[in-house]
Amino acid sequence: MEPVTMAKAINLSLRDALANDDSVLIFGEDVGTLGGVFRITDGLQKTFGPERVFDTPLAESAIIGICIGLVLRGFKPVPEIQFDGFIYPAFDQIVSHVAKYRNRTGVSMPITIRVPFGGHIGAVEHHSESPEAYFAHTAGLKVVAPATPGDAYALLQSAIADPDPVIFFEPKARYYLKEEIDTAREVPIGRARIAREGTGVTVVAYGPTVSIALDAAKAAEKENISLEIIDLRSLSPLDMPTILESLRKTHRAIVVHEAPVFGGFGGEIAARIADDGFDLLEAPIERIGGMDAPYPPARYEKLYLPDVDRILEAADVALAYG
Amino acid sequence: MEPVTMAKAINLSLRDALANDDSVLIFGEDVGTLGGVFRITDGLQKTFGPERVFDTPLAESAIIGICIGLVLRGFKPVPEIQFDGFIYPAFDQIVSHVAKYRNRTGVSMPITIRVPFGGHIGAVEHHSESPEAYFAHTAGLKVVAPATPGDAYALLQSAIADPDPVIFFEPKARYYLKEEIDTAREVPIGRARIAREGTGVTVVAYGPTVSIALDAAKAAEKENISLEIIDLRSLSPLDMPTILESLRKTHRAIVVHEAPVFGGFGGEIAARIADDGFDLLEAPIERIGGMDAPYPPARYEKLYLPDVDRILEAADVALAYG
Amino acid sequence: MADVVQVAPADDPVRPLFSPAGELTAEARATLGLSPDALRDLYHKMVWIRRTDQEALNLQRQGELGLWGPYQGQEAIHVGTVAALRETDWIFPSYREFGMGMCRGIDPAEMLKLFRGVSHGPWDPRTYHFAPLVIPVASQVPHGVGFAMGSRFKHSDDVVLSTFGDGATSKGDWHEAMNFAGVFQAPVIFLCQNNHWAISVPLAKQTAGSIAERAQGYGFPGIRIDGNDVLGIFAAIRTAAERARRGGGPYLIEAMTYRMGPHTTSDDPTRYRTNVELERWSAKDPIPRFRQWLEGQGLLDEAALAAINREVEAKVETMRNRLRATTAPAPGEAIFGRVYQHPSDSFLEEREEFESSLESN
Amino acid sequence: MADVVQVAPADDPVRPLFSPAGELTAEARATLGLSPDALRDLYHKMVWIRRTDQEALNLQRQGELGLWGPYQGQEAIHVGTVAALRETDWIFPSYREFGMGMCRGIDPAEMLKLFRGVSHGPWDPRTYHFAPLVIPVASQVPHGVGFAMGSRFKHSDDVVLSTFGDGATSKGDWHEAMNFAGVFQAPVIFLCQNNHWAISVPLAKQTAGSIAERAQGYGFPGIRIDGNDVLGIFAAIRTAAERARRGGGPYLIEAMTYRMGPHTTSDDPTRYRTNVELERWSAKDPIPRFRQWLEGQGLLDEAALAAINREVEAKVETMRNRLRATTAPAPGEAIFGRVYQHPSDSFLEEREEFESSLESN
Ligand SMILES: Cc1ncc(C[n+]2csc(CCOP(=O)(O)OP(=O)(O)O)c2C)c(N)n1
Ligand SMILES: Cc1ncc(C[n+]2csc(CCOP(=O)(O)OP(=O)(O)O)c2C)c(N)n1
Ligand SMILES: [Mg+2]
Ligand SMILES: [Mg+2]
Repeated sequence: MEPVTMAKAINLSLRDALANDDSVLIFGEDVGTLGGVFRITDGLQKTFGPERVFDTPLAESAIIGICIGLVLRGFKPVPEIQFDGFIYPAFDQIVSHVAKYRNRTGVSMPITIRVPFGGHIGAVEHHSESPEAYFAHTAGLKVVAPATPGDAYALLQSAIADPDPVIFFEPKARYYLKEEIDTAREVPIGRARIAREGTGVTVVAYGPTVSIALDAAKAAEKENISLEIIDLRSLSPLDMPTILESLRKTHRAIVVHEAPVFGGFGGEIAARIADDGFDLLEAPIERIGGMDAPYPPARYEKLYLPDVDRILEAADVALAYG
Repeated sequence: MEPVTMAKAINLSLRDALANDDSVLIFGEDVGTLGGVFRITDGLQKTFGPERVFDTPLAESAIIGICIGLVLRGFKPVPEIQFDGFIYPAFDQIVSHVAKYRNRTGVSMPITIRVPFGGHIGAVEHHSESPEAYFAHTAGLKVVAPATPGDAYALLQSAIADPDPVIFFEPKARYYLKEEIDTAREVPIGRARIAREGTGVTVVAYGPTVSIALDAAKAAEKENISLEIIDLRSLSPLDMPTILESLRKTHRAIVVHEAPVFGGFGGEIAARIADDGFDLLEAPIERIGGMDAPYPPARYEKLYLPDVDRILEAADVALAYG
Repeated sequence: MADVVQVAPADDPVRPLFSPAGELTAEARATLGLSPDALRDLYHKMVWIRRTDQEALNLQRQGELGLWGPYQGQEAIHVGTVAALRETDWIFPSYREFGMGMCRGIDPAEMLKLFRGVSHGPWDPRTYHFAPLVIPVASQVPHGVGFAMGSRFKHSDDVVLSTFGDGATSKGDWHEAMNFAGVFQAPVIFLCQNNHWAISVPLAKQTAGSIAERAQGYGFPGIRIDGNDVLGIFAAIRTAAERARRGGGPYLIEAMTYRMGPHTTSDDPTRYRTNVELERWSAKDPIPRFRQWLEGQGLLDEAALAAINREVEAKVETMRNRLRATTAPAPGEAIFGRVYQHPSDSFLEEREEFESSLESN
Repeated sequence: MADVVQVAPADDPVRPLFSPAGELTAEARATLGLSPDALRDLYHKMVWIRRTDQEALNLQRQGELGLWGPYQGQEAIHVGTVAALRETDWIFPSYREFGMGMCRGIDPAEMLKLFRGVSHGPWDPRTYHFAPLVIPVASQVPHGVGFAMGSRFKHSDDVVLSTFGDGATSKGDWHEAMNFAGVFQAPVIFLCQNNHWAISVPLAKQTAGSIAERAQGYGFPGIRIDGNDVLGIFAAIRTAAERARRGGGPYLIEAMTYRMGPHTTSDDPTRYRTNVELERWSAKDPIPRFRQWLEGQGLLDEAALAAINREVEAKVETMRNRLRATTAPAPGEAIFGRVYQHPSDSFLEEREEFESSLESN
């Protein structure tokens, strides 16, 4: 297969899901005629018709709320939230219902909520949020974030096939990453991958920060520093065995995400490493993330977000420790 | 002064705020005529009239949304959200506006959102949530939770006087805790307190888990185990100096909250201790919290929530470590 | 501008059945087509669910239930609604529709587990086409609309009954759901049980407008009717449901009634309302009203009444006994058992640890 | 039932000014009391904000702005609205009201900082009584209502103008805010700029009902009017504002207009709409329409037109130069400077670390 962008890989994954399972429905703001503001749903309405791929009124809470009823009626809804910053109006439906409905009734809730997330796209306010920690903390949900086109394809297949609700975070700044993908490869939810092997320091990343971590690893190599990059793929459940396995080699860890560090999901990762890996750790875990301030105007986003330099510095500190 | 309950202490604090500052407004569902479902606002409408203490329609997003306009018009809103589980519909207004409006405009946002939170009250679903991690992770907010009547009085005074937005979590299961209070004592936001001195293990708690931690300390004493109990009072900002100070004595820490552990605020605390206190720590930090499942039916809440036994076990493990 | 002016559909078969004041017309009442048995059954069910409500109050006082939310005064709505629907039509209730659930055949002793604090949802919604009681106000309204949209996609003629209180109409979710229903022409009947109070907040402080009239703004009709007349409810719901089945789209029914009891057993209504109001509404109590009507029609005599009361007492007795005998699931199952269909290893480990810690204590 | 039936207030001074189709009547137009200068100024402002819109589009293409959201076609609303209000009346805009901000006296070069990516809100709302542009759709509507409630509490006769698009009316926040306004009789004018599109979603898919008619459901009047007639907008807003000042409560104005450009510079409207529609609306373009009217009244001749164009070009030139010369705050200030009035020590430390890391690089 030709190399495809992540945007295209997600489009293909949706297309295959629609083709293989009549109960899959795709809807949201501008996903039909327009094919989505990022063209992720491009052409799907044309192929599958307006009863399976449709535009909704502008109302995120209802977009998620109707999913519950659609599931009870036998559908598998795959709604899109247009941007990360517009998932908040749907927070109650997600936390009070999507996450809890099975616990309440015994009825499984195969709902996959797609959310383009993260910064680095030069956008205005509310278009560059990283709200994953809110959902990872919400029992009843599964939360995933692919970093590559191939994983995006496969992970979305797993999410849609999963009988439980999944928040599917798409690193929108990586929509144009390209690679050849193998649509037969399976990526189960809950399994991290080693994006690059290394021996010096473990770098835990997900979504948009994976490629930054990989860039850092390349740069570090020149200084004879070896970084092992873990791409979590799944935040909840979290694949601790893979992280600890890496730690057994490196004894040092860095966690990188775009969200502000304070109270962010990096805290969970670091706390778990520091607990389960207490005897393995030879240096404090550095958490690298957005500043503890609201996402800034676009001009400043590069300074606000993690970058290669901050990872390299953290690696130096970790390696020099003790 | 006679000993007063926490409920009464909060009532007094609101009363004093209304009396001392004409710009303070109190509103929410059932806070006026009824005086609140927990009677926290009892009698306030009678004293201050229905333009300063008033009932609103049943709409949490608007209850928070109007605060922005009221602030621009010169008021200091102190809205009540009736129960923890009903703050989610207001999530967008809190995260997208209350937290970010000053950053956007330069106009300070003195808004204090009161939220009774936590379990142990034998209630039906959605009445026992501990959503503090969602807000602690939101830059632009301050998040506090008193554990005693005196602190509730004083911390609420600080919150209302603060020019920045504060989420004020009230441990509703402790509304009937009683003590003498000193209304002249000041409790600044951002300052933890040592609720009980000890030397063996540091237990970090806040809100409803402080008294459980204190009970555990009493029980531990009988076994010659000395627990130092830190009552955070303020989650964001977090008083790390006080925690580290304690750790210098104990070298061991336990974190206790009611929220599910996974992705909870305990992760931030543990990650920070494991980082700033890396060389002090002699045992892994145990996090004790609610199970990683939605809040269960009332019959099961005692088993779901932290209790004295789980704290004691964790202390044993920490002390036996290494 | 005329190019975009839209008006509520002219097709409104419900309105002709009612007087402008919302009373079922004598003519419509005479042509409902309900058999004497069916009419008596409506009465029987109203008595049954009221007695059950009273019993639940007692059980709460005795500590058998943690909480109870009485629906006294709203029985005509509960009973008339279920009777007017097909069994395969789904009902999406709020939290006060215990009586509706009973009419749908759910064992009240099982349902009470919710208020006993042993289950968040003690029945399978798919068995009874009765969604769980939902506590966050108005949040269930989009669920029903989603179901109804799905019915359309499946070309099914099942309709949805979505019910909520007057307070619920202030919520954003209510509005979003109403608007979706209009846009997607979803076969859903919205039933507002306007009982004049949302805990302590009276209708006049809840909204300055008319709830029924709001329907027009969403492109479908609405009507305000007497909610204490079981036959009026029956007629309105059945007619609106038939219209929806035919593809006529949504309908909003605002049924005016009164919450005769406290909001829940935690509430003290003497703090915010007067007895005068209660007395005024007692005069419109749906049960004696319907009894008198049945008696007037010669459909109910003393013997029949006594038989109904005996039967109801027996059912209530059974419920009480069954409730006391109901079992609660084991803690591990209750806390962890239904969260995920495909739980992760770490989740299962947490459950195991939890269960073994219980054993060791 | 009659005890609770509420109807929209009979007091509606706006409706008599308009034909049923939403056109300002000739009589009302003749009695607006605007001087020739004031009328010419309306025209001048419309030309100015349109030229500025075009220039911003250019600047975006040149890379000077990250994004631009054109308001071409909606100038009558922007200009007429501000002219009809007092300076102390607050405006709570959505994100497309750049022209309103200009009419309120905010330097467009400063305002453009938002679209240039150097500021989230480059003016102090208190200086211009003009709240920040707000991006989450409809989320600003409760803000305006809160302000208006506060005006009432302060016994001030300042009113609030809350504006939003057709898409915004689907959001829960819009509904909750409308309902609050009705209950608290807040002095607020709701102005829906119904430009027929919400990105790619046409009005008919946004709602099946009438937006203007929804007002009744909240207990106040609403009207749908021609949004491309600056004098109609002026008359409606001024009259509704006077009513609100007198304590008459909220009013909803649905102004029918058309978004002639793309949603933003990121959008490609050819994917979802036809040129035919655009051409139809071009015929109703508010600027030539008003020019013809002014010419017909003998209030505008070639010389005056040329003078206006010259003046506008000069202003646009100034804006362009000023924009290129505007400075951006230092990163530490931009990221951390306005988050808290009372930042914590740890927050200040983070800022310091950030700033010193910048210096060291
Ligand atoms: C979102 C939300 N906010 C607040 C509450 C607390 N609460 C429970 S019932 C109720 C009043 C509901 O009134 P109404 O909709 O009229 O229904 P009724 O109780 O009269 O049947 C309130 C405020 C809640 N359950 N959900
Ligand atoms: C809550 C929210 N959801 C989605 C978006 C993305 N979005 C921006 S504008 C827009 C359409 C708004 O349409 P309308 O209200 O008619 O205003 P217009 O753009 O026509 O002026 C959408 C969907 C947003 N900004 N906020
Ligand atoms: Mg009610
Ligand atoms: Mg629009």
